Amino acid sequence: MAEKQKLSRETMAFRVAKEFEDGMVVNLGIGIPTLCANYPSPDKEILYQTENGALNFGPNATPEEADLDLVNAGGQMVTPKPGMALFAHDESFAMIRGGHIDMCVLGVMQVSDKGDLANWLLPERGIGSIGGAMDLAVGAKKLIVVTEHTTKDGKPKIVRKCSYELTAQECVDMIVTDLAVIEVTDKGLVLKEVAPGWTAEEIQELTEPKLIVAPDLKEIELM
Amino acid sequence: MAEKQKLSRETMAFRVAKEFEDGMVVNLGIGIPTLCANYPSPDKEILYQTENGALNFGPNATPEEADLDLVNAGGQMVTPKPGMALFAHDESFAMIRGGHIDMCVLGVMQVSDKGDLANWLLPERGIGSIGGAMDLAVGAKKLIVVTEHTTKDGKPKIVRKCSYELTAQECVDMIVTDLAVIEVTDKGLVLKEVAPGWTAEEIQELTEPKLIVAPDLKEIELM
Amino acid sequence: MAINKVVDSFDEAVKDFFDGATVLLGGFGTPGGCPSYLMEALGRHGAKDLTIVCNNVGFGKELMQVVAMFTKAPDWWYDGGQLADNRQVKKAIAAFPVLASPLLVSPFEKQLRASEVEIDIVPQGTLAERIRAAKAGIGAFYCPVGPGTIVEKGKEIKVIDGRKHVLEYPIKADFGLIRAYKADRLGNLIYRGTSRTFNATMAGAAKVTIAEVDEVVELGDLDPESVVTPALYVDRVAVRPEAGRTEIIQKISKEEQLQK
Amino acid sequence: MAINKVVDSFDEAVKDFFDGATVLLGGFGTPGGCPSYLMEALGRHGAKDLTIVCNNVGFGKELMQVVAMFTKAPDWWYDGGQLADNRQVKKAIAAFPVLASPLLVSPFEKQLRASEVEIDIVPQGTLAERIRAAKAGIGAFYCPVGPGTIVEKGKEIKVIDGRKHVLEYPIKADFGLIRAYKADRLGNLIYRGTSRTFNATMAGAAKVTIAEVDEVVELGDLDPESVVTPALYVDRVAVRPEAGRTEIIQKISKEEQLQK
Repeated sequence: MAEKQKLSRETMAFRVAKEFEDGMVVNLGIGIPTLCANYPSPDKEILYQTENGALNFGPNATPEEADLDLVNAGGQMVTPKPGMALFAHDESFAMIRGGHIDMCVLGVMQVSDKGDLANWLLPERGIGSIGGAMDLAVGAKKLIVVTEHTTKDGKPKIVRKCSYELTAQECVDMIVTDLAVIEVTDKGLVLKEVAPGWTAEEIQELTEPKLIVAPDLKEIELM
Repeated sequence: MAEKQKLSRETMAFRVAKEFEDGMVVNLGIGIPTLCANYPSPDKEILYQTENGALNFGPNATPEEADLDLVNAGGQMVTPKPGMALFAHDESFAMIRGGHIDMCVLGVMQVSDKGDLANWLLPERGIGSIGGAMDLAVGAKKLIVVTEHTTKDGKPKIVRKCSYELTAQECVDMIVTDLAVIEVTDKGLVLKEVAPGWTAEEIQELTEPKLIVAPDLKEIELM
Repeated sequence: MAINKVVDSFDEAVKDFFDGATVLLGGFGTPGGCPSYLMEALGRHGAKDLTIVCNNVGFGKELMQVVAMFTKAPDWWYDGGQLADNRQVKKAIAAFPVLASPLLVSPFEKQLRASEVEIDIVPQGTLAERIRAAKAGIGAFYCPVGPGTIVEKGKEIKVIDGRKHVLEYPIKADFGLIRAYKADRLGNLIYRGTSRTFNATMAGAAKVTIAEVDEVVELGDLDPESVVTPALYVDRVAVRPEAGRTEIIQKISKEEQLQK
Repeated sequence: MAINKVVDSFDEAVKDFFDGATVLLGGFGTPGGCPSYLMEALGRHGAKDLTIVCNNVGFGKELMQVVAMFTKAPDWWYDGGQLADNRQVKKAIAAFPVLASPLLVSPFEKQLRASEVEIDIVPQGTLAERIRAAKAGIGAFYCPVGPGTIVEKGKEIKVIDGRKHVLEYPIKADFGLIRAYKADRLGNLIYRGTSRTFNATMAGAAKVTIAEVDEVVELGDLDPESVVTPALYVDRVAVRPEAGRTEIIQKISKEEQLQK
């Protein structure tokens, strides 16, 4: 059996980006989600939306291109792109809440087998920032969360019931971790893919709720 | 005593326009109200708003200036003006409902001593068009209604209780007719001005609710 | 694959309409501001029992002859009244279903008097806000317009800050037919003058938004600061033939007016 | 008399502030997009016990030294955090009151931990919509964001189309301080890039809206089709000194970044 591999942050982003379909409007959260924009498939045209008010902006700016008035939701300077549109915050969240975002990718602290998401309250600080996460979790047509499979202490982040403050209930459609790709279905969590060298049993041990192993379980393609 | 005079439609519009103060945002309804824009005082800058989506447009277009894509709420072609802004219908009524219109002038079928307004249902047809009248009546900071004092049959249009379908309750601030200028106050209707040659008693006879005669009652200035 | 929302014809743009659909119809009241060609194609399509959502239910072909005398619109250029002409309308949700002059009786009003169609009359601003609510994912809103009038009938009332409000719900539609000036292949739109009106408000409010434009420009030709309707609100774009373009009509209109 | 909303100084623009006022603060999270000069003037004014309504409560002077290293903002150019620095804030209504990195503790967070200030944390879209509701005269609205979370606490819940919604009320403010790019004397505004954000949303939502701009242009220089904030939403306009203009800052920023 092959050596066990964990996906890097970049590889997780690469795997998530495979879910983007041609013509989709995609919103990327801060952190690993932002990296997804680095792996565009050349045969797909994706329109990225950022909640601070731009649709169809380009990649991050080089120092030469830098414009303080063109930033993404993470505060990074981005570039203009032909066919871009700019708008105010109320319009941006009309888009988000109104179901006009095809896919959203968010980071996560905990996710439950019902698709409940907790990603905003920082427990070590007793406080946090909701930001646009709640609106995106509720409004996006499809929500993918991306995260390390366990905490730094090895505790499951995929749980039966979130102990942290919720972002939204029953909102997650797919979980991509450094070890697995899991679909949230009405019947429960379906393990679809595992990282190279890992077995379904090993993933189950690191996951609190019972996983349903997909009949066509396969290894995550790393490129 | 001078000969009795009734104000023409133009003179009523002229009288109403005197209420416009420098810098005001004003919305004019269809009919006599539209004529108010013909009597701008040269020392006042008025910003006209039309609910179909323009602020600070200019006078009606000549055939040379005509543009099918620049019309007022009455469907008349108007002209652009430096400092004009265009917007969609939801934004236009955000302005109206949100109290950003300083003054609105509407036509009326009936108005009560409480300031209730009825101006939309056409009784002879059993149906009518609400249009933007309800929103304007509720939203404008000050509402002036302008009308002939009585119906063609000589019946009062200023009544104790509107028998026609209401546009809005307690919304009218001032009534300008071909015979009088009346203020709607918490205590009732205050007769402020009469047309040349008319007495307060004669106006009362043509008005259903009791009028309070202003101590400084005067004749309407016709120019 | 490059995204391309531009379809080949108006008929293709409306091909998936179905009987009983709810349709937002853009425009305010003048034919210049409404999606005339899309409505004409919807006439050819023949979908019946439509619920139309619009400011003004339209003049229809007969009255347009009268209106054309004033507006100098081309005489083939009809407004939303053609759907009533074709007897495709079951119900209208509108602010201005009846024309002001008793001499102007639209086909919709005739059918209304004969109880052949239904009307849900809505204040214009509430109509715009209910359409926006559908676009913006708002469940319902308390509106200060309507208390004490016919509009409050059957609605929940709540007193907020001492003022009565009525609870209004979003208008959810299957299709939106709108008129814009220019588009790019992604569906970004700009409008022209007061033709923005209900067109821009309706963009994105229905399951499928179809825009009728004068011209499709190259990607990048629309200034990102001036795009009124961002691409994600638009599903299909259909282009008017040259004779229907604003510049051409303006020119004819002006020449005819000057001849008078 | 010609309307002229342009005031002579930032101090004059904020002169009628009072203790306990509720203030909308424009911007998103980067200093470029917020009304820095107006906030500085508010600091000089000294009004206390303010309730600030904003996306991000700001870095404050100390952290801005760190941030400036990345953004190359001028080091005198502070964000909304300066109001917490000055201890003028009693409460914040915000979506992002705490910075993501535990290494970045803002003056507001420090005061929050010491229970010296209050926080009402609101989802970003709900914050934007509650501000718009104040502008648009909406009494309240049912929002699908928040059910099952801390946000629903103490709020009315209604199930609409099988989905839980929470009732949200407009945020009514005394003043709005916003940042725009260009204005005319009537108060029409345009923005630049993503600096539109909460600035354009807040315009017209408070009793008094004060805009900080780079430039006042001649009437007619702003394209009516591209005006983002129509004049009637704006009460006062104050103009940045040359050193604070976007073009100048961009130039310095770019030169410094290229030197690295």
